[in-house]
Amino acid sequence: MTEPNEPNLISIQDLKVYYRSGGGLFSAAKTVKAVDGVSLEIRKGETLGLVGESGCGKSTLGRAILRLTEPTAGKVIYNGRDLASLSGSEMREQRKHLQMIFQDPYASLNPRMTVANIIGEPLRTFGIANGSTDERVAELMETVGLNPRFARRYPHEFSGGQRQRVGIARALSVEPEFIVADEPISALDVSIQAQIMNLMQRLQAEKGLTYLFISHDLRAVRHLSDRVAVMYLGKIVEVADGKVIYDAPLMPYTQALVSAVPVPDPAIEATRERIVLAGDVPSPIDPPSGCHFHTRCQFAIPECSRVEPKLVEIKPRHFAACIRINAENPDIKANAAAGLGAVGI
Amino acid sequence: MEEVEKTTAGTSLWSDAWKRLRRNKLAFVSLCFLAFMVVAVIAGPSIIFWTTGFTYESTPTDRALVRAFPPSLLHPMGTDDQGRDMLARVLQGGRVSLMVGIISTIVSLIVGVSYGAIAGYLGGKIDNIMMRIVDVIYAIPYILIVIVLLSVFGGASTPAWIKWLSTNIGGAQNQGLSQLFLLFFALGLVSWLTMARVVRGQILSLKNQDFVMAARATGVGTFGIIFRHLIPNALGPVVVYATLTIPSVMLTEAFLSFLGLGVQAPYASWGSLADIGIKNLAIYPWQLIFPGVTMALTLFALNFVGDGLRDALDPQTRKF
Amino acid sequence: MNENGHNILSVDGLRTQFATEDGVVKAVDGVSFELRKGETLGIVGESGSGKSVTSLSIMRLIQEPPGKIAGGKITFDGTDLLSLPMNDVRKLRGKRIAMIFQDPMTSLNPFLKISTQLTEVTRLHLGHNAQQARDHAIKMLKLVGISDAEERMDGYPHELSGGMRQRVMIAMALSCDPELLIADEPTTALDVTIQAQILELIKELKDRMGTSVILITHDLGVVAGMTDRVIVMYAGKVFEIAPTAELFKRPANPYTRGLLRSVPDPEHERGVPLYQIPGQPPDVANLPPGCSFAPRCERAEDICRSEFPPFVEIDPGHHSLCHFAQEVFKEA
Amino acid sequence: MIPMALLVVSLTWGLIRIAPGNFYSTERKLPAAVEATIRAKYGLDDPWYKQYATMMSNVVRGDFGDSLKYQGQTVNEIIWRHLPYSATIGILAYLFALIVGLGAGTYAALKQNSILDFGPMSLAMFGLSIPNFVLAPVLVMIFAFWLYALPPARWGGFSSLILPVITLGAIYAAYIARLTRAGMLEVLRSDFIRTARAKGLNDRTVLLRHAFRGGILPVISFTGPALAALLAGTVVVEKVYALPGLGDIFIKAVLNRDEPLVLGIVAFLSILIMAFNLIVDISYGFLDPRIRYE
Amino acid sequence: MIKALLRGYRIALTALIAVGLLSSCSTSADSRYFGKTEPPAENILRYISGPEPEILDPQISDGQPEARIYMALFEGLVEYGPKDQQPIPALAKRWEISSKVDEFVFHLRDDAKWSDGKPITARDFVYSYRRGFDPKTISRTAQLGFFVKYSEAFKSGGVFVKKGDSYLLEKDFGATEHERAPQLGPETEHNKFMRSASRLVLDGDEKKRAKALAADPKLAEAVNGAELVPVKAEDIGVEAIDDRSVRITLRQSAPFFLGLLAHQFFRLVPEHVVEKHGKNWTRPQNIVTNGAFKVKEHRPYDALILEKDPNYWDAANVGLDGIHFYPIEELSTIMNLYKAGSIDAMLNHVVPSSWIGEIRQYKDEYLDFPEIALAYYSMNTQKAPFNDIKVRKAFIAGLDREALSSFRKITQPLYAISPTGTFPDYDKARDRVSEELRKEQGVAPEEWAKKGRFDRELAHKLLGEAGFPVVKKGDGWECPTFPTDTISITYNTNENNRAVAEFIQAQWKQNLGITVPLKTMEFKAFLPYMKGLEYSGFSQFLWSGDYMDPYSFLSLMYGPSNEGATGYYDPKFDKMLDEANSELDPIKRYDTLARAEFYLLDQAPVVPLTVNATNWLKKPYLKGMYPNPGTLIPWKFVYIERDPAKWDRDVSNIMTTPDARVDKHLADLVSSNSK
Repeated sequence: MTEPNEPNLISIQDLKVYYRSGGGLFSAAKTVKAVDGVSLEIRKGETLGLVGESGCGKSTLGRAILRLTEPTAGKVIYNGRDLASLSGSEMREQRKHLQMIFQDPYASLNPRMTVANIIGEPLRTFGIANGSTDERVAELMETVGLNPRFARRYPHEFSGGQRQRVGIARALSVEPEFIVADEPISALDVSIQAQIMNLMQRLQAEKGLTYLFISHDLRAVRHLSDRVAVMYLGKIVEVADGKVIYDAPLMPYTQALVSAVPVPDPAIEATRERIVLAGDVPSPIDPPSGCHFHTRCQFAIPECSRVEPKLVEIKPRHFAACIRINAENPDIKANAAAGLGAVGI
Repeated sequence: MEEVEKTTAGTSLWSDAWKRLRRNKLAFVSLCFLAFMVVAVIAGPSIIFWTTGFTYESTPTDRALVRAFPPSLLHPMGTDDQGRDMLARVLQGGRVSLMVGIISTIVSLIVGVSYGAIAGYLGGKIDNIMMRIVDVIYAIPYILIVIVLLSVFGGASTPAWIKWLSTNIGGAQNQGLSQLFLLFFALGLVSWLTMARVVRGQILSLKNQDFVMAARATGVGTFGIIFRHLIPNALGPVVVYATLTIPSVMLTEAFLSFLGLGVQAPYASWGSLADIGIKNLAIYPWQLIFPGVTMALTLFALNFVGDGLRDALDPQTRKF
Repeated sequence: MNENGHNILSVDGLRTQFATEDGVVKAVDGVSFELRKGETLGIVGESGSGKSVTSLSIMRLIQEPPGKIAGGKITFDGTDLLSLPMNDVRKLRGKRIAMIFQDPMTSLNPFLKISTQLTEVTRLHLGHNAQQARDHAIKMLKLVGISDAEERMDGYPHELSGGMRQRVMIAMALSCDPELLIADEPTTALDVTIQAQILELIKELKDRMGTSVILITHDLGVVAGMTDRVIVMYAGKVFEIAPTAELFKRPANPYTRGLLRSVPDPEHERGVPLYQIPGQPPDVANLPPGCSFAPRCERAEDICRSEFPPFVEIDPGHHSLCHFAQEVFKEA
Repeated sequence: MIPMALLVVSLTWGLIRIAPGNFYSTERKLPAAVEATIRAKYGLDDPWYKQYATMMSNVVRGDFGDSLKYQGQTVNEIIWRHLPYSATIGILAYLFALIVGLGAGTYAALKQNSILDFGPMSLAMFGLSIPNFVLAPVLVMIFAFWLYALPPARWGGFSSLILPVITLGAIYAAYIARLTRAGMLEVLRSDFIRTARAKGLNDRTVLLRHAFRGGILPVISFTGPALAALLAGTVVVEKVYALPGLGDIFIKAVLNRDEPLVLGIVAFLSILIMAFNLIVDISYGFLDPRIRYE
Repeated sequence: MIKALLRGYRIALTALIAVGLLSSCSTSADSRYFGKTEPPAENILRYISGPEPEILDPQISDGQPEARIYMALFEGLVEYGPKDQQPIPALAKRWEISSKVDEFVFHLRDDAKWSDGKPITARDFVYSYRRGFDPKTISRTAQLGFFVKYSEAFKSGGVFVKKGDSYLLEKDFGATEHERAPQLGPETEHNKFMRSASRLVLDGDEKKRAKALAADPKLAEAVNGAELVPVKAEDIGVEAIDDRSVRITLRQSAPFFLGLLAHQFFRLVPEHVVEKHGKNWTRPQNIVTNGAFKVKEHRPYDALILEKDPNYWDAANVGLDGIHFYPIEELSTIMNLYKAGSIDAMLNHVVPSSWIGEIRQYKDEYLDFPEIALAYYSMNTQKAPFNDIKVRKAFIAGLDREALSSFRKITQPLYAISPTGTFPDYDKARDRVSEELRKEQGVAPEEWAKKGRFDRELAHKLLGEAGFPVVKKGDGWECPTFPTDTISITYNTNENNRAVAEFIQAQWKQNLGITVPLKTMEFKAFLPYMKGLEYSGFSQFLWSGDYMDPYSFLSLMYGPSNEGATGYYDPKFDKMLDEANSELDPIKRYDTLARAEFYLLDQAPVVPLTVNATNWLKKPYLKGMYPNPGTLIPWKFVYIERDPAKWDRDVSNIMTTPDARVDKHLADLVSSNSK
């Protein structure tokens, strides 16, 4: 799936994040498999979109890559080194290159620090403010479209969009190579979302950044991402180019996801046919056996509950994890109509 | 230029809270009252001494005057059994009580905040062990701790630094006062437990917030996270709790005075004055009324300020 | 759809204010609209635009103090809600006007069984006895697509997923067969797949029961598929009212237009910046003179900054609050 | 729980040993042979670790031995004999505090920021600001000597319980009132209360059915330590009203260095405190289904 | 200027108020009685007895509150007289005393019974005394009885030294043998043994004995190879001559010993119950008593309920049907209960000092009599600067004790070592000796009268001589070189102690310019601190006499490890006391004691402060209850008078006011002895 001329910036290999949940007075703790064996390559300079419903583990994956959540197993290769096995101080050193933007611009800024302090903190931490920190902060604020005059203000004096800009400026301050953007726009108003997306795109072009863009908003993901990975209950179920995912998804889950997104056009809305999935996302504490999606899948066959599908390249640069499709028969609908069973085992 | 300064210099949540506190009439009046009390107990005894020659410990030379007199122009709060001016004693007692409250609270702040923050941030087994220790100390009767502290460190074996404190801060070379300092210390040591719990709870809820994650993501170390990010944000409830600790420490001191373990004569505290006062309630009511009411009003004010601070610092009330 | 049906609700010049530390905030400032019987009306706006306050004002659920309905008239089926004694308002609430809220996680009482929360409405308004209420509740749960209704009845909200809870909320709201359902961002907190389920459900139930619906949302996509007419709100005011298709096709307000254009659509070329409305959402406590959108408006002129714009009817049933409504309308 | 109680006992033992003076320090000197008898009887000549081991092995078996001061009375006997007094007063005081506190707190929350809020709350604040050793004699003066309505002290009959219960309960009532008010206000702000109102329920139903359980949760978590403290008896009240409760006995035991009695009561109390916390945790689960054990 | 004006104003105003108050005091008694005054419905006394009794075993505990309870439950050979606390017949209806007061024979009543009906015999006494002196019995009062021959040896686990057939004798090793008076009663083996020369007693503990022997080679040699015979219970000087007679032999003359026999230590315990139930014998269900009352119910910390014992030999004359003892310590609570009429009387020292001015007006209720109890400040004579007698005397001279007692309201100033006003005969002896001494030293009478009194100039002079000159400073004095930071007034935590300490602190500051820091310690920490002489400067010292004799106080400084907590020891003083006790003529004895006292006073080991007063209240309908010097009330004389006309009036005369009932009862009892 990697093109030879675009080297991998980060390679995630069989990453697992399990944690224990609950464990009250009279009950044993249960293991939640938030990320369950994810392998992904992120190429230099691209935006990799990561979509999925809440609780599917996409945020955990993003954090685990940056070791903000300790991975249970697996590797995250960056610059030839496995991030997951670095010591604390070594990892801190790597944070210069790997940064994060958070979802909630209200919660991710320390309310007791001025904007200048927030943006300047990484600079001071790494001692990389050549010249004055203040100047660099002012520069960064200009870059993200904030008036440097407000450097001495506190986060609560800014609106949501502005705060998200502060968050971006903070991430940029150490000039990272790679940024995990964890739902950076979902808490913002519609009119502001566009601003932030544009800003992110501009910065990527200017600074050659690589993004892992995590969102549940397929429209935004499609708009921003070169490639998109779809996650369901801790596993990647489909990876493809952004446009392909939206226009020609292979997985029944992705198809449903795409179809569920409302289109702001009454004419289309009135005519298009939606796939309405039945039921809820099952709990990651006790996920369904086999293909996790089989409980909600209209194409499920008995094998689906037994066989755990592998992510395979069905079409060029298009990977999917479903036992009912293969390279020869990529269309599940057609396969179902034709009565094909588990072709992908 | 001025205008720009105004708009660019941010208002921190603290100054915001201060604004809100000032708008809370009850809390503000209480704050003024407290300020007045502080000034009164600091300057009051000297003023009384300068005008009338009374001090908290001076008994009249005339034997006939060694007795309790009701309030009069000369003795606005009357006198105690030894003919000592109650006003001077109440002010001196206020000095002790407020000092007990404030110093013990500071001790409990220092110990409790660091302990709670460390336990909360480190979490897991260490947290568990640290909190169990708190539970255990909690279950040890503090009266026993106070007795041991007072008797082991009091007297001949008083540690040098306590003697130094009492000489240099208390302004008197006096063993009685060093016992007073021991009392601060003892009360502080027994009141840090709840503080540690409060702080730990705060830290636990804060440490999962995104800004802490963000700080970690930008490479800030553990120390920086605890002291730059966690503690400043936990400080709101801590300050509130601290204002509420002062009254509770003062009440504890009063209780110890009731048991005879409080401050040493001739020093008085509001608690010890009230304790004497209640014994004389039926015959010399002023001996209870003045220290009692002063103490109750001060505690009242402290509680109101604590409440006001809580409202002022609570982000919940920020929304309409 | 129901062009000729009579109005079930009319809101006229509604003004709702909140006293805050920074002064009086006019959260809703002169909002007027009508809702026809059987119609679905969308109210779209960003946070702070006053859409939720409008719905709470209709329900008379504004907390007083600090809130206050300062003026206007709300007529529901001929009765003036604002002058109605509270007791009579209560008789309407939940019976003839029902409401569902944004966050099904917090809107259901976590301490009470679902059965309790469902049955208390019908016992109160329909005079059901315990058994009747229970049967009715089970029926309602089945209606909203909860298959194992009997078991769920005796559970607690936290045992349900978000989508299920929102279904319970809907069942509760529709228990007494209300004439008006106000859905305040009913799907914002839900995942897309669940959102699709819930929207389908509302649509289906509305058609089946003939309820009039006010659907409040910030998602233009939701409005597009669900509503007959749309109100666009900004800074406590109605900026535009139009039939849904009309609004999407020919918005007559620069704000509406900006909103529509800033949503990334599938045809949009990757790498090309999206259209973006400049500036920040308005601070309702501190609105500029003239048009409140003027500071962010690309076609604002001096008049916009000084004079409050008129609310003009551009087309039948299509109103817009703009000095240049005609021009914008024509540009589309 | 038990290991923690043992730890508490150990530390207490250490403290008593550190504290100067012991039970045998008396005004009169004892003849050497009598002292030797005593030392032999209580193993005081053994090295400290041996004494500690003996003490611990006895404590583990739940046998604290005899009180030193009240010779011939076992510690267990003393505790069980005086617990009922403390428990009666404590439970009644807590009931009183609950009724008054919940009532006043709820009422104040409903009338938030009105005079009807400030009234009870100021009273509550006042309750928190008066040491109970001041409150007690004032109550006695009013009810026993001005009104001649109630006995001034001693155990006996319901009327003798009224003043101690009020004195003891006042501060808790004040505390509960404040907790209730805060909890109620918190709950009344929540979304589900809005839902309940939107259903057309009247204020009373909203309050009692929907808000109350959530609103009193802070009161419940306060109940554990409060009840334990109350059951242990409050020294001041027992002293002032001359009630034969555990608290006063405990203080006297400490002052007398009656080591077995101190250890016994401390062990008992620490277990009591922990047990109450456990009960509170469990009852929390009953009140709040969200944290009922999964 | 302003200051001076204000001061003038202040003095004038204070004087005015003082006058106003004083005049109002006399008229403010609006009611005759303090609180509700109505005899209880039942014929039962409700009495506050102080702390909860440690145990109901009279031989174990030493507290006064317990002593009062034992007086209701147990009886010994004699009982304290209700008014003067002098011994009156109890189980012994008659006794003989040897001429040297070293041997007693008591004749028991025939009708005395235990509460379970078992008759009381002489054997019971032998058993009780042996039990009390047994080292296994942890009695805190046994040393009071050490006058009984060999009792100390037995209690201390001593040994006789037997060489061949005979024992080593004390007189052979330097001790003077007490010359015994002619024998009383029939001769027995035991009696012969008692009257034989005192045997030498060595420590039972091997190490200590070795130490003593090492110090005395002659003794060591004598003991070498001898057999060591432990002193047994049978060896002590108590003997049942027959069922009805008990003989007690003392090691020396002890003129006050008869009074000591009323002490709780000498009260009877029931052998048949003690042996059966062991340590549980005092439980309400087991206990058997022989006093006028028996235990009905015991609710510790709440009430000890006694009822009249019909088996008691004098039951017909017992005035009450029962007694409720309430164990309460909180003074204001006791006062409240009294005021509410819930109790009828209370133990001594209850009225808080600040109340006294008010309470004094209740003349029919308030009892304020000299007590056999006093207060000193001990000085640590081992530590500087108080190892200097001049410093000690300076502090004594610098304290105005008149002012102290007027401040305390209920005490008399004390200028001696033993209380004044409590032993009238001894007071006379003291006056005589004082005059003799004056003449011996040739001092003018007016000069002599000032001795030991408040004398500021003298104090300054003495301090100056000791190297601590006192200089004038403003209105007052200053003694800059005095090391105040190393000394303190140490007292145990108690409201009254605190007030006294504060007052004395103020006095010394005023008179000497020395502020002595105060230091309060909680009792159990205070005791070892004081007794171990860890304190420096002053230590509060309160003492109640155990028997009605000045020796009870003077013996505080007797012996090298005495109870006085001053570090003072002077063999010369000890010798003077020994001399006095071998004196049989009471007048001469008192004179010798007084000389010893004056000698001690001149050594100034303590600052005598005050003689205490009884200070308690009783309802006027309670009769037959007297404030004797130890407030030790023989309960059988107490009765409730329901006729207000016969109630006690003006109790300051209570000792002299006749009470037909009590007087007759007493006369009947005493007459049995003279028969």
